[in-house]
Amino acid sequence: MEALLNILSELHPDMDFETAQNLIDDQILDSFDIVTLVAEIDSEYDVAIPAEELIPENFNSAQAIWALIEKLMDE
Amino acid sequence: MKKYIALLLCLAMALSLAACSPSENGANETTAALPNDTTPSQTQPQQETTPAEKGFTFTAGGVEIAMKAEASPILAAMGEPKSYTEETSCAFTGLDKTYFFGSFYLNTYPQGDKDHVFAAWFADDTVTTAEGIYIGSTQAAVEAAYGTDGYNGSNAYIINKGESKLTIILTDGVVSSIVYDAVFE
Amino acid sequence: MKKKKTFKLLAALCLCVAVLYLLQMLLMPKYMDESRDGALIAEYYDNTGNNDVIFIGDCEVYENISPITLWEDYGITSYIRGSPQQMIWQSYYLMEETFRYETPKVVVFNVLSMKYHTPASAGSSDQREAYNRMTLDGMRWSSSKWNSILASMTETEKQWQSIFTYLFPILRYHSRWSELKQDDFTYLFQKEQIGHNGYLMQTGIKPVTAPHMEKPLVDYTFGENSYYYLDKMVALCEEYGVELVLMKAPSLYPVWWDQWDAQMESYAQEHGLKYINFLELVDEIGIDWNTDTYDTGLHLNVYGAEKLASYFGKILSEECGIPDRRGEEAISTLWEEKTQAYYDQKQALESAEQQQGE
Amino acid sequence: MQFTSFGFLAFAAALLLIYYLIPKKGQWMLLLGASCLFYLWAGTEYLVFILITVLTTYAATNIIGRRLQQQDAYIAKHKAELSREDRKTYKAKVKRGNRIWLIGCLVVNFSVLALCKGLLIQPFRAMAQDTGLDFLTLGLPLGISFYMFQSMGYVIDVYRGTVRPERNIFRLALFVSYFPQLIQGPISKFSLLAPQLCAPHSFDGKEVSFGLQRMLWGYFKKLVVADRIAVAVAALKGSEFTGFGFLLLSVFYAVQIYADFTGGIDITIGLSQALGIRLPENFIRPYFSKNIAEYWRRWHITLGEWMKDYIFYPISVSQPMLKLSKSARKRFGNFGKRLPVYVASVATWFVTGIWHGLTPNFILWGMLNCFFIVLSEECAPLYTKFHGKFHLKDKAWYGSFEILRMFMLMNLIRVVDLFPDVGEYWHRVGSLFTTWNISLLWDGSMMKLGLTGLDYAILGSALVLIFSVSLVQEKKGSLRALLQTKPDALRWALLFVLFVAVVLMGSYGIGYNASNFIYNQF
Repeated sequence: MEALLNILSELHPDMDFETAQNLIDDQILDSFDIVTLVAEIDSEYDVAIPAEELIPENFNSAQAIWALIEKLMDE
Repeated sequence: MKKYIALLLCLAMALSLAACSPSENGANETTAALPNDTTPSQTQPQQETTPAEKGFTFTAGGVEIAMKAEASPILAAMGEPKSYTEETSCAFTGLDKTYFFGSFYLNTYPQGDKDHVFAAWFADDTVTTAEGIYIGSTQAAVEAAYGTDGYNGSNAYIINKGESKLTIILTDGVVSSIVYDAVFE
Repeated sequence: MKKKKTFKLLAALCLCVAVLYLLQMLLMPKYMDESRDGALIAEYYDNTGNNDVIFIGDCEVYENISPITLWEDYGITSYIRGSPQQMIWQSYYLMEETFRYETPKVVVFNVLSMKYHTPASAGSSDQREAYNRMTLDGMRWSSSKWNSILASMTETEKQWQSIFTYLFPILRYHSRWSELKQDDFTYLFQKEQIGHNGYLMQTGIKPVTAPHMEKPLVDYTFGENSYYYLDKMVALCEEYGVELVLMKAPSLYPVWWDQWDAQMESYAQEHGLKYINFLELVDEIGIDWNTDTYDTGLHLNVYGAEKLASYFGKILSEECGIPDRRGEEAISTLWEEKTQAYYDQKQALESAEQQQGE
Repeated sequence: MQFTSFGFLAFAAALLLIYYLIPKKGQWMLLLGASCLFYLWAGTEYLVFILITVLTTYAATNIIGRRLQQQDAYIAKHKAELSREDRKTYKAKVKRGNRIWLIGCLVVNFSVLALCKGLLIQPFRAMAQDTGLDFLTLGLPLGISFYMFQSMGYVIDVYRGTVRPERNIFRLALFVSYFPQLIQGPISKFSLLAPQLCAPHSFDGKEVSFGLQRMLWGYFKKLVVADRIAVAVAALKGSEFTGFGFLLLSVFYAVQIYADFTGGIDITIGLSQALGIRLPENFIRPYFSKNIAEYWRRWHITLGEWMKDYIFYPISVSQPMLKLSKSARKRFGNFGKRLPVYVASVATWFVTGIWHGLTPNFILWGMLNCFFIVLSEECAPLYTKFHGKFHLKDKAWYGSFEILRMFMLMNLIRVVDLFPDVGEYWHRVGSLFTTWNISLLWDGSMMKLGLTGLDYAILGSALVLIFSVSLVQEKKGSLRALLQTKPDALRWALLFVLFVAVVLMGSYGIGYNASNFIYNQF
């Protein structure tokens, strides 16, 4: 979780990702950010996020992203 | 008057739509063409444009007579017609004029401020088509000159070329009429 | 509460429809000043009943025969149901419609339109469509009108699904609002009578100067569709017990080819009909091509039309047994009014003509 | 059948009436019947293409669906004895099989699409004409680009396991062929559209009224604006219009395409709403965008979403791309990190380009869009610096400037649609810098484009109206909802005036030409 927050704040230094709940709906993360994020997560956690998981619900908050990572690690 | 109506309608339309006249002709032709970008399903292929083929002609009084050609040089060369009539034009605004020069008839239509050849037909055997057919030619001669494609199966050959249509009518196996028409889309 | 709302809704709808209807009336051409021929078809409905002879056809009837002369000379009551370049199917459906209003003794059909067997064969599509309007828009609604529209539509019209524009002419004339003239307001509700029992008067004179020239045709046989409607006319007249007379008006052009004449001759013989080609009777009628045409032989002027009516009336009363109704008081009064209006217009036109000449 | 034909209106009116009169169970069948009729109207020979898509989609999705079901059943049954690794290998095996079906289906369908599109261009066009396939060269089967993408999106969703396959082939056929969106989209997602299509719908006066209002607005845009300005767009394509004339063309084209496309979508969405079916929005006032990324989030949204979900993401997060990302990062630093995104962007815009047409100008169009997107992304730090220094963003006019800048840029990119000859396009673009013929605005040239002064006045007024409405929508949301709060009489009056405006000022029908009515011969 710590590492994830680091990655996120690297993308948008001025955002408080711990509380933000509408990252996609408020257009804070665009598709370019998502892809970068996926690459970072892949190298950090060794988890490949498949394209079908790239839906707003999975990326609206840091918690949601973390839940996705855990789910994929679990599989 | 027009202005008043426009003004009235303008007022009536609280939505500040000005009242104006739609263009009469052009607009309708293009309504079918939706932009490619939005609607690929409507994409129309580019039309190949072939250069206009030269139509059928014949020569009289030293001038070559072609359909849709300007009439004045022909009329100048032919001199005084034996007979002349005019009538209000049907498909065009203005006068249709018909001239009779003894050997053939010439029919013109107005376009812009000039008359153009609309049709011509032979009256006797002193004029021949550019391909050498005249009133009195045999069916075999017609086929030698124009082939058999235009044969209607009974009494005539109808051949299109460029912006012209040539009609050769036979009676008892011999050419009895030769008619040139201008072809419009 | 709910009732009130429904009422309001209905009232609003009625208001909208009324406004649209008014707009439609305003936008439709009035044919009072220009293209007056377009007004003729609609005038019939004020003159129904008691017409012993009905003429049906194109301008060769409504420009060439004067019903007033028929009345004056023979006491024949007649009406002309004609419109510009009226196609044979339009003539058929007008005949059908006329029989809903009255059953005449004789119907006279002018056969020139046999030469057009489809809407496309009658020339440029735009122009054809305009003529369709002049014939069809004036008709009252009935199955005849509907069928006539379906038979008349040109390819362009079909493509535009123009049937809807006949149902709601505002869709046809919607863009005319920028061209409205005083006439459109003057005649919004009430139009003037343009014709004299369907006859459109012309007093000008433009003599025939040279024989009309027309190019020969490949095939002189009338089209199947033309015969189809002619057959229907014959059958319809039989059904109603009406005598059908075929005529060819003495107009010099479009050329009435001998081959066409022969076909009509034999058709008439076959069906036991009277066919009169007035072109062959020009001398007997007394038509003088120097004075009796207003457009070098395409149509007769009023002087020619009176001569033709005078000649034709004799045939109608003697051979077809059309009665002289000058003794019937009600009819007499009515026709005297018509006669008065006829001469008033004739005089007005003549003096206008004279002024122009000076 | 065009939306602007009388026949379509009659068709839609009849459908609406029957739709709410018949038992609700039959509504979806009625829609299917109507869609078939609509398609048949366009030409019977094209029916075979949509049938291919329905059948292959049905087969592929149901086979994949069953295999996924079997997989789940197997795993559930053997849960105890399977290790995590076993489960993974088993799933991967099933997925490999599924992939074959997926790819098979995609290949068949996209081949059909490619064939249909390919036959429109030379030299294939000539070949088709020689081999008796010439009916295919007349135009594309109705809506093929739209229903094809919508269906393939659904197949991929089934493959991904995000939706369950539809077992009833007729319901699937309705999803593929639903006629209001057949002509120009939007491209709907199965999970959103299909359940609505088959659900029963009771008559809801407000929904129907809102739907009809939206249709009316669509007709206004299409008939009064798009079809009127079309003549001028065609005229401005003429070779004599360089320099400012070209700029004018790009603006006119922007007006035409906006009015035409959004008007058509309004009709589609409005009719659907009247039928109780909500379709996704395809446009959110795109010309108010301030940058190109925003523009593409607001223009032709459903296509953009499709491209993102099925092309952009899959490519950019694929294993090879992730590897590329890692290695590029080592070598090029931050730019390397973004490399996969750019590769995916190029691919996405290439596909978007050829989706519009298989001619070079559409590919160029896609690449130009891609170029500017990448450019703005790469320059982002520069902008931040710039704005940090000058604080232009605080100025009131700056927002408008950004919008105008975006509008003109997109116009110049978009107008390449009109030039199949790419060289001609560049020539015109070049002339912008060399030819300063702004005088054509007043030297009479404008009157030679087929529009009269009155036409320009109508267009101008209509655009002011559309602009004002957009502004209200941008600031206050739905205008229809806003109007709903006003007195009935006012609302009715406004709608009626709009209706009359469409009837009187629309460019439709044969057109009244008084000279035709002048009696001249018979």
